[in-house]
Amino acid sequence: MAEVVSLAEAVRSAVHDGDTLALEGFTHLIPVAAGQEIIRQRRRDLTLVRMTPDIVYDQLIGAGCARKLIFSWGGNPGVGSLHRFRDAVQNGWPAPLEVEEHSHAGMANRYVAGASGLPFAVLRGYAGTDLPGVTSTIKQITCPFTGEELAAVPALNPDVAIIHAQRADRAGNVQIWGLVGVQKEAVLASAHSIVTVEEVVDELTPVPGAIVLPSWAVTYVAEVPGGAHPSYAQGYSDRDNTYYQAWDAISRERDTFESWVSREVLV
Amino acid sequence: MAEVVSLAEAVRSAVHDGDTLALEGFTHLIPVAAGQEIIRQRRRDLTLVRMTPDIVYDQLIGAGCARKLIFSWGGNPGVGSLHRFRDAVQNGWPAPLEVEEHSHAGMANRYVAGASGLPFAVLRGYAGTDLPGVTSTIKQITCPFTGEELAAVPALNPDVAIIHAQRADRAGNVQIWGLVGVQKEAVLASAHSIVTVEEVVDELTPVPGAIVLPSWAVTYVAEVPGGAHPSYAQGYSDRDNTYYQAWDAISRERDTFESWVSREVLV
Amino acid sequence: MTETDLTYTTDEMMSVAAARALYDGASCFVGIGLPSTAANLARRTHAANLTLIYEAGALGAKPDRLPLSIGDGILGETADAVVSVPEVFNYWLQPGRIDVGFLGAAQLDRFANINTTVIGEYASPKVRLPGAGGAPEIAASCREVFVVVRQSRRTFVEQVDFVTSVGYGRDGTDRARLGLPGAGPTLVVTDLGIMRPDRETNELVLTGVHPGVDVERVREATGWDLRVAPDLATTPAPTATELTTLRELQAATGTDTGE
Amino acid sequence: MTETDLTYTTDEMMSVAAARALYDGASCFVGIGLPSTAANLARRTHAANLTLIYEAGALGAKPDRLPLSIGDGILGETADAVVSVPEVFNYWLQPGRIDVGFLGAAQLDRFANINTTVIGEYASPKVRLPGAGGAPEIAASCREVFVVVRQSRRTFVEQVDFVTSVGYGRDGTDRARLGLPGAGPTLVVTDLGIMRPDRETNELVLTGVHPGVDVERVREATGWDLRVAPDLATTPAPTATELTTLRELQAATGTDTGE
Repeated sequence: MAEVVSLAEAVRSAVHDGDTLALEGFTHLIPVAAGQEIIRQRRRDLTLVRMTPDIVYDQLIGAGCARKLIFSWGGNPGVGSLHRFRDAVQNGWPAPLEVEEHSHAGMANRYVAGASGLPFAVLRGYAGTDLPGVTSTIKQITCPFTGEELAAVPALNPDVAIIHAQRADRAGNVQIWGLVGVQKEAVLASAHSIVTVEEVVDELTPVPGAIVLPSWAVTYVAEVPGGAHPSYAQGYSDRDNTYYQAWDAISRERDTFESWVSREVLV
Repeated sequence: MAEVVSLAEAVRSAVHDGDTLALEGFTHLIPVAAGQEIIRQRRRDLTLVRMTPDIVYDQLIGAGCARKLIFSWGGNPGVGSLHRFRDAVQNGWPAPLEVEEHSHAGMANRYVAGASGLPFAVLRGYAGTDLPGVTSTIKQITCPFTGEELAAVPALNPDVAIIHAQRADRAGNVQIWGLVGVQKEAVLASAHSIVTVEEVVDELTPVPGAIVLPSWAVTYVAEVPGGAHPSYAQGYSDRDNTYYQAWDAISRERDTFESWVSREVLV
Repeated sequence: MTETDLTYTTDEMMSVAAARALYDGASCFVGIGLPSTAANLARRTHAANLTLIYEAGALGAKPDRLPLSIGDGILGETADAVVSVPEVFNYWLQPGRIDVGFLGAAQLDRFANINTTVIGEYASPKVRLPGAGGAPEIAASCREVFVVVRQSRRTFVEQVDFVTSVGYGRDGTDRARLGLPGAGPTLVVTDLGIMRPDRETNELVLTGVHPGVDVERVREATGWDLRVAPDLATTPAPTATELTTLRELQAATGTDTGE
Repeated sequence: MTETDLTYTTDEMMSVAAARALYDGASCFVGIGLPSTAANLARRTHAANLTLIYEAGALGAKPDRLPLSIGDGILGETADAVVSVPEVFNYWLQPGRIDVGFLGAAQLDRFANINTTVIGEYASPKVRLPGAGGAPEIAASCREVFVVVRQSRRTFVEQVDFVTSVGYGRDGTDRARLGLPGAGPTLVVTDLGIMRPDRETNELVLTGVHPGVDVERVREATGWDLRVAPDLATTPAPTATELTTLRELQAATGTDTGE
């Protein structure tokens, strides 16, 4: 059963140096506050997993928390590049960043395999691309019935999945609606999970399009209103597009980034 | 885009002798009326696919429509055995019935593979059971990353999937709620599909827990109120448990079954 | 308040004994029929926080009567979450998240293998049974498995005619060799008593008899030379609360259910 | 009613030309940025029954402004169906259900291969780009692919530095050999003109120029010796309706979007 705790306590208990973490969210419901709490608690040597690393991963990378990134698309959505990510890959600042890159289809299926307790997933993917040449976690597999060759990718099983959701009840059942992305799979694939929510309520009244993660599949729930900012939480907040644009300037140079971290996160 | 037609027309256009059909429904929303229309149109030599063949498959088998059954659990749920199914397997009446049997997990994954455009699916299943010895569509596969042995099953890709749903709009978008079973996968795995619905409405107002099959993924929609009877359609009708019990007596002997078919279906 | 009639049937004893085995806070993958009766009884007596999972897609179902089928509407309506059938098997059962798989059987053998496929030869069966359903993977993947089944020589056989779901395999040693994730059947509850696998050989051993049942009667209803535990227990008779709750559940249902 | 200013930018011409290529009734897997602009313009002009699919999980999105990101709330709110990201890729894209995949590119080569991974060497890139996203499987599985990208020598290269998504492969013959389900890129729309693959060799050939653009200008913006179709067309200028609709869409959005 999930424990309802503070975000700081959840991160302190669940996230350790050297862990593999998946902070998931597909534009919607990105667990930004949780990512910044990890920076605040100065976790190091993390392997960060995400289909669409965006500014919260740029922040984690720039702050020196990450050793490796497993991903399929890294950018500032609607704006451009992630400068801290680029600086780490191109110049090794503040630390070299190992990358393991896949396509979205591959990453989604790696989570599905992880959530399903399977060691690998099969997909039609990667054929003819240069990705298998640079990513060792892409192999071929032969259909035992038709002889067809397909791609195989290994399961993702992070130590901790971290997501943001609209609501949880006091028992720790989590309700998510709108674009739900790959969050359920990330939580089910991981050994532990932290779910930040807009609010903890007495009862989860049904909402069209909502899915529920039962309490016994979640480790920690933390109430963090606005915890997805600058992304949005459908029914609670709109996307702060200005922030995404402002991030481009903040993150472009190392010193503006560092003063931002000191000022906005490490306080 | 789905065409909204009569059930008779949908079956006439989509279902041919020798076809492989999946009439799916997991206790809830079983497309019984469509099955009886197939009996009425005297289709023959069908390969019938379903995880849980129940009385509508007993009726199709007893009426001589089926050549083969691909399934994982065949019974009269809450009552007992399917007498027509038993008579076909044990005595070849009214015709021999080939069976290809799997577990629920295997069948569900076969539909998933079919819906996903993959030739096979991988699961942890069947190990140590006698099923692989009698079912040739269960093979082993080795994980290319861990060397683990797992089960592989081939995709199911029926000619026609037939399901019952609560509602469709006039454009043919289909809305289903409550226990949704494996119906989406069955439709997406099949070349064509028929969806009978309780009602065709102007607009599909959102319902908690509902899924929508977009019109362009469906071939025919037919309005058949009560088309799931004696099973139920959440929000429209309750399960007729008495009918399931009555079926035991009707189906037990060949002559009572045959007079039932003449009287209730072939009219 | 009317006094509870403490006279009970052997089926009531069986359901009560099976219910007692479920512990509070457990997640339980429930087959319809006897397992469902026992699991719902447990949830209404000592195990209020039992999470009931039904293969039709209900996670955390809280029915106020016994479901009449595996996809009874009351399961989805009262569940914490409703998911598709593929999701139940792939995301919830397969990874080993479920504590207890609760199964019935048409035949059960000395090593707790389960047959629900055919009696007789597969190609020309004497009796064609419903088939596997969810059982093979429930038996493989749940942390442990409880079996509840009425005991007779016809059901309790030396070797099942067909291994639909693996207990410990034909010679009791298969489970480890196959690398099955769960521990397998740790408990068999019948209308006569209780059996558990021997720690060494995995052979089912009689560890308890229900009140008024003697060992000889159980052995007569068993198709192999049944071993009896040295510390054979006698099941405590159903309490008034257990009987009242079971009878209320069944009255609310209107009819008994069998798979 | 104010009169539409019929003066248009090269970007407007590009979006209009790309939109025209989409046919009514098609299903289109839409990348954010230029493809999304073109697809939404098409849906508001000649292709009202265009089904827009966004990888974040929106099937049949009907936004009344341009989405600012691939997971903009307006996509889910207006969609016929919202599904999980794994479902988009596995149930909808992979089986070849989608008519058109609409992609951008950082580099594009002679055989329409797309690079969005790195400029320079992979191990020590000059520029680290965002990566593959959904593109490799969109390029493989859609019935055909349209690419929309601004044309320059930096972007239109002889050989991409990295094949993120396959057009016709390094020598133009890979697609058939690999057994990819879709036909591949059948159309490239730029701010200067239109290219299509040669039927025999799959090399991109200039088949149209936008009004006021001459062939030499296109060749200067192309990093290989660009072939020109004998029946080179000139794209009709944007109509008043097209321009009005495009500008209204962009005004409603408040800001232009780039991936």
